[in-house]
Amino acid sequence: MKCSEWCSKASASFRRFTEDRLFSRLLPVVFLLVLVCVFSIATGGRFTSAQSMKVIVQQALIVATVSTGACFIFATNNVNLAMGATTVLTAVLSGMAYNATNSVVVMVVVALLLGSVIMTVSALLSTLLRVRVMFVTIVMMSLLSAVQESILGGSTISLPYEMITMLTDMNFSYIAFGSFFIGCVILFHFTDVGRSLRFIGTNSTCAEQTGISRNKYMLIAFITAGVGCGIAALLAIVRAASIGSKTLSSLNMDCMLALVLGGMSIFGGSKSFAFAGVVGAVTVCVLNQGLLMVGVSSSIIQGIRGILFLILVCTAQTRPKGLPAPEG
Amino acid sequence: MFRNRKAKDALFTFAFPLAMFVLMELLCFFLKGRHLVGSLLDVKTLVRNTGISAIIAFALSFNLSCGRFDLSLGAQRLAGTIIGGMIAMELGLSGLWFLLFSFLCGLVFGFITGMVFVITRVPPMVLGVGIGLVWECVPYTMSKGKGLNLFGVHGTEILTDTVFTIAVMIVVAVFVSLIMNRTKFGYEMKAIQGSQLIARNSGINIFRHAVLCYMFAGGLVCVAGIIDAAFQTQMSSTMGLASNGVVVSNMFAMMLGGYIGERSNQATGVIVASLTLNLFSYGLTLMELSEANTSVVNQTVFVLFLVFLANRYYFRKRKAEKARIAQALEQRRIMSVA
Amino acid sequence: MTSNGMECSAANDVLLEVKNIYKNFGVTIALKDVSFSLERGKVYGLIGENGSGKSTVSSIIAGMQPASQGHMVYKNEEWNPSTMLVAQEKGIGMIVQESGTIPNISVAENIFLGHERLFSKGLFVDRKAMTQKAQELLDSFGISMFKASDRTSHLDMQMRKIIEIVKCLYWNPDLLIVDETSTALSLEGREFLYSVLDRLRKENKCVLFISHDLNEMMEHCDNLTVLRDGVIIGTLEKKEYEPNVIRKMMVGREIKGDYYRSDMDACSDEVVLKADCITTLEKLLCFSLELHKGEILGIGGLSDCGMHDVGRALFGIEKVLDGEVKVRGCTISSPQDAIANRMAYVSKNRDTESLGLSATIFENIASTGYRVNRWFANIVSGRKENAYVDNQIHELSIKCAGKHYAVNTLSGGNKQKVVFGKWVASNADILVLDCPTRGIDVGVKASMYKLFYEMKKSDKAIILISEELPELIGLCDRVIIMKDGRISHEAFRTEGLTEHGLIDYMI
Amino acid sequence: MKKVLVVLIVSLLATSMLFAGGASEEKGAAQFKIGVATIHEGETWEIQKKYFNEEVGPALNMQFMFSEKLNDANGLVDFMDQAYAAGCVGIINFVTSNDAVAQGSRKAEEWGVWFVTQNSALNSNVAKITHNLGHCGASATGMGRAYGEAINDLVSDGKEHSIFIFSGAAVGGAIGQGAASHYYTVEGILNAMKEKYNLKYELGIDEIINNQNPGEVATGNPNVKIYIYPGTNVSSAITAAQTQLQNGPYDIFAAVFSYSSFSNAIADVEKSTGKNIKVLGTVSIEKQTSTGFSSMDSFGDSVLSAAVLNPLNIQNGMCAVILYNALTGHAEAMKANGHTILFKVEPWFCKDAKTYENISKLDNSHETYVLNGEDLKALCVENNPAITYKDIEAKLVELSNIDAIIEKRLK
Repeated sequence: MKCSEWCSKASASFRRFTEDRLFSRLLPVVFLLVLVCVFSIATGGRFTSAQSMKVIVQQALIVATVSTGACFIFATNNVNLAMGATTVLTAVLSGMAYNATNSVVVMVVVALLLGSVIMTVSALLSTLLRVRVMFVTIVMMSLLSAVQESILGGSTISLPYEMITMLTDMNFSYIAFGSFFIGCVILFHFTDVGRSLRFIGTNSTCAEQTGISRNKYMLIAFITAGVGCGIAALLAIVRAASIGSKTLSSLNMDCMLALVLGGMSIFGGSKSFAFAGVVGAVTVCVLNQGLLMVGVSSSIIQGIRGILFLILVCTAQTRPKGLPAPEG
Repeated sequence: MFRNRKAKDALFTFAFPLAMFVLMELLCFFLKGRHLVGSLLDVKTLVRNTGISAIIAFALSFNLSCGRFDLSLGAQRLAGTIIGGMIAMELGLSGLWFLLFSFLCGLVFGFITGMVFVITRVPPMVLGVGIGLVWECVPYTMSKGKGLNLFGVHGTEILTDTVFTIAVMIVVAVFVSLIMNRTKFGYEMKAIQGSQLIARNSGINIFRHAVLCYMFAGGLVCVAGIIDAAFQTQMSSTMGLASNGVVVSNMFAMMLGGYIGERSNQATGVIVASLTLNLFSYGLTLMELSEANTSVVNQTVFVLFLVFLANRYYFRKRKAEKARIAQALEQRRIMSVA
Repeated sequence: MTSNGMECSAANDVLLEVKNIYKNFGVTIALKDVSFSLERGKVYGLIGENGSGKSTVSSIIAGMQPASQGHMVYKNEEWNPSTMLVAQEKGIGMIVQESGTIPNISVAENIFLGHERLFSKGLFVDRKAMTQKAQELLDSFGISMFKASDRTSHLDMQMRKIIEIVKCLYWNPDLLIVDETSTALSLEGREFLYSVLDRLRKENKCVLFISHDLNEMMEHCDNLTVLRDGVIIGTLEKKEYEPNVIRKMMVGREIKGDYYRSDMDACSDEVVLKADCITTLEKLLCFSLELHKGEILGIGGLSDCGMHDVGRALFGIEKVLDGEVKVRGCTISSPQDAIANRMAYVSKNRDTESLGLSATIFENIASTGYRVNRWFANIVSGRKENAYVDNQIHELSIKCAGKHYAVNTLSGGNKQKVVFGKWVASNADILVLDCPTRGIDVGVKASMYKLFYEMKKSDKAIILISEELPELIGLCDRVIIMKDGRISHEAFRTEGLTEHGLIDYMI
Repeated sequence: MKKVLVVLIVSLLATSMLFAGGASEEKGAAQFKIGVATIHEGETWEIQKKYFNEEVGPALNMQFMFSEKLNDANGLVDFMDQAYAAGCVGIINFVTSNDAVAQGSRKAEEWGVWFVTQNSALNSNVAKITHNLGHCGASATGMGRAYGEAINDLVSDGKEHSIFIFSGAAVGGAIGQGAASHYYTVEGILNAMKEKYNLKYELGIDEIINNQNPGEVATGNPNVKIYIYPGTNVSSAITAAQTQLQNGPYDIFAAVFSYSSFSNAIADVEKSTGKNIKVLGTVSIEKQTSTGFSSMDSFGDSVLSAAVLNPLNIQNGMCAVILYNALTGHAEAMKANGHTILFKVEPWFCKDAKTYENISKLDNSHETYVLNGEDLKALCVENNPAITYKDIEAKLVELSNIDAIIEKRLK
């Protein structure tokens, strides 16, 4: 009797603790650090070597970029499944733009524009034409990858090595990611845009009655995410110099994984924060790398990723009393 | 008057495949100089594809009509089909057992997914990602990456038989329409669609209901899965949630089926919708459109359909508003007279 | 003779006894030491103002929520229903205020919702039998407005309410609780309800009837219990009924000096908001209204009279089809327009529409000040924002552990203060308040009234939509009573303005 | 509920760890850790993995780290990063596109690991990169010849035959985009048909193969038709194949991969039209190929009429040898004047079930491996300082004679 009382008290205080904002933001970071420690011990320190760390950073870059953009959509309590498809299609078309003009500037402009245009279409479908966001993103996911395949056929877009080397030498990837990330953090945490988005995620009716137009801010969120997709497309080009029909096919899932592992609130709203994507992307890469180094086969790694994902979702989020609402 | 309405509904229902047939037939004839359905084999192919997509559409409808989109359904299809098939193969059983074991495995995977859902109550799309990753891993590990290979396995021919496919489709359709219309489960389903809260207050166990939905969905996708695998002689064990493509591509059939089914019933609607869409893509194949272009056309039509579906009451609402405005003007006139 | 007989048998026929029930919601005390007993063969009336605790006590009996203290005895056993279903099975049914039918299924399905097993035929549910049974049930009540096989979405509010009544009656309840059902019913529907009451009385069952309509209560109840602020004021037998006495019992709270305003100050003639013959899709038809600077305009009526729609239409939430809402010459067609013209709106549904419950106090209050608190371009100054919020927390003395705590940890009154805080901070000068004091304890209420008065003094205009007449009378410069989407009466602030002077225009 | 949850998750985790434990590779005293970036999966890949782990590893003192199935250059680069971080000193790459080879070589150069690719065509752009050790893959001419042989065998009855080709990733194969082996397979078929029937293609062969849309090839002979369906989506290819086989005159079906998936569709057509359709495919030594040769269609022929065998384990073994030589400081011996070399592995042609019966016994144990540990050691410069790339080429020519191999391994 006493024991159960104690248990319930403990679980209540645990609940209160997990509902605390600081906790939800710190947990993923702590989790990441623990992972790094565990792997470092398991591999006899090889995991924390400079080369290994560099590799992790390089690998996390693309996922981190897309998921940072996706934060804006997640914050409004929506999920976009078409982020990956948008990124790859953008990469294909901007690669083609470069091959046609031989101009890096054109490529960058095309990538940024295209990413945001595709996302704008998605946003307009859901706001002006009132199709549910869930359906919009599912159908966009299929449509965009079909378009991409239709453009590519079986071939790949290859870009000249000299251009890639040049961009790599000037640290294009880090600069692009860095500026986008800083921009996003500022936009998300220090401006009225981020505040409005989070408020829409908390209660969109209330937001509307407080004069925050859902349509307008959804558009902003999607466009920001679109810019993220554009930048990620450029990073993908710089990384492999070629885009094929199956390039980055699991990007979207990786992003959702990263966001949740990074501690993003799955219901969006006020507990959202912009660096969840980065923390999560690094966590995913650390997991992949670490498990591979420990000697786990690559197929098992996916399963472990899934299980950790579920555990983290359950511990970090408040469980609703009923089943999640249809829109979720 | 009643009979008239029924006839109208029937006309509405069958107008879809008929119109599509005529359209594709004309296109085929004038562009390629051939008929859409030229032989028994064409019929067979159409029936099989319709059957598979209708069954998947039924599976989708269990969760989607309650507003849940399960991203792990494709992974469940993979896991259930491969493991069920492996068990049957291991036991040296014949065709029907493959179907049964796949169905049972599908039920199990669906059940576990449903349990995890009601225990964690994470939004279905997010949950689907996590659990889908795990489910894909299971058949991959168990089959050592080989997937299910039915090439030359005796007794699986029956699964690819046309009559058998039709029979399975009818059994599934009857099962689904019975369960949706005649059982307590079906009544609860409609109630939950209307309002989760009122349903719960009326004593409906929405959690048990959700688990059942997941379970039936899992079982059905695996039935479709094994028929598909038997025809293609294999199902490879893919990773990275690529397994979901098959399921997502049948969402159109499910949504269109729901729309057509409003005038008859959902089971008929889904079958008719699957037939319509398969006639469409079969026609596109005959016109030698590449697979990517077919997909582009298909998805574009789907987007347009979704837009239509979201705004179908717009004009009715406009009409009501206009009537109200007229009423207001009348009122103004009266007041100004007074 | 009969009454004596009844009294004699009463001792044995006590169906339910409520003993010393208390109920608190946070700091709010909804019920305080409530005790009464219900006997078979009688229709009891429970009457009182909004928030007097009628619904709370009935919902406790019906198992919707537990009491904080006290106990109940039902059929000589301790009564502690865990859910409404348990209560229903044991013979206590309740027809709730909010709609409880599902639109996309048939009438029969709604009646037997959750009890489909009754018609099990093997694995299946026998739809025909269900429909037939439901039709029989409808026939037995003489309902011919709709059939059991009709789709519920095709029926209007009144018919849906009747479905709920039938649904409840199928279980043959020994005690039927009817909570403010009659307001949704027209004459025909009411007649049906009354026939049900009579029938149950004849069958030696018991009814607990809750309504605002004094006339119908007096006519149909054998016994009236008056509740006020969670306390039973008194119980009257039928022969003691006297409308004025009852009203006095209902209203007769002591009006302390500073509870309502006592002045008779007039307001300026300047019109700040004007609704010119506005029409909405549902309720309002050619509704006109003018609001003056420094005026508190009250709008009262029954809950479905359209007064809530007025608030929504004025603020641009509900689409105005014809006519227009103008604020200082600008047309308001969306909440954005309204806010740009320094309007504010407090919704009747505070938790779902006026607050982000999982967001913090800070985030809620700051939500109106993104523009004002800008530091540079779109970047919001943390310092300004902090001051913006702190100011309100201090001014309105919001009781909280800190501004970074989620709003859902607060009590009802403090939640409402947060809503006010965000609008006061935004410096709005036209406030549309829809039931702002709903579910708020007396102390907070008083401070809010004070706040309204201060706002008036500083030349702000307030539209106060309220279901509580004393509040309107006590605070407003002018009161509009609405009925069926139209203005049925308009009264200015005078000493002689009383509740029963207004109530007649509502019904 | 919370407890249930914890139990559930812990048990899930435990089972996964169990799997993980079972699947983790044993750690011997291996010296060289090699990353294998594969594009294969399923049974084919399991057989290759077994060869790597049981034969190549012990013989050459190597330990292997396998990737999951990779799709493109991006995947390769990701895997190489991981492999490098995990301590790999060499990479065997299966991803064939030019981009992948180029990116991989550069990555290898950057990290300082050795890099060898399995491909039928050489990417000469990166031929001079030090750590790129060149390519070893199915010989393009060999594929052409084997398919020519196969077609000649199938059409030897003197009648006129039409053919349906599922060309897979052939598009762009010659310029390092699709799969080179698919490209050369189709080329071989087209050339064989051209010779046999004196066809006059309206377009050049390269143009025909690189057409991304499915369609008939203009052959100049109305009785001999050729239909090419490109793409890697097997299920849509099945539908297309079925309609064309049904409605067209096609009686030979050739698939560059996954022929078995089409078997039911073809059987249906055979039953409905009474036409005997011959099936030709590229296969490897595995159970499925035995099934193909041993099961019968409705005409009493074997389902698989003839096959071209791509001896993947020869490629695997050779790649390992090349890496080993480089790792032991003899990279130059594997190159011609510092220029990478394309080592060509000749495919085997197998015309009937009887021939296959012998072949099927090969390549499943130390005794029957075509290229076993001793062979591999003999090709190492360390053991035999005179070895150069020419010896490897010579060995590959020796291995092209399937009869001799059967003679040697199966006695």
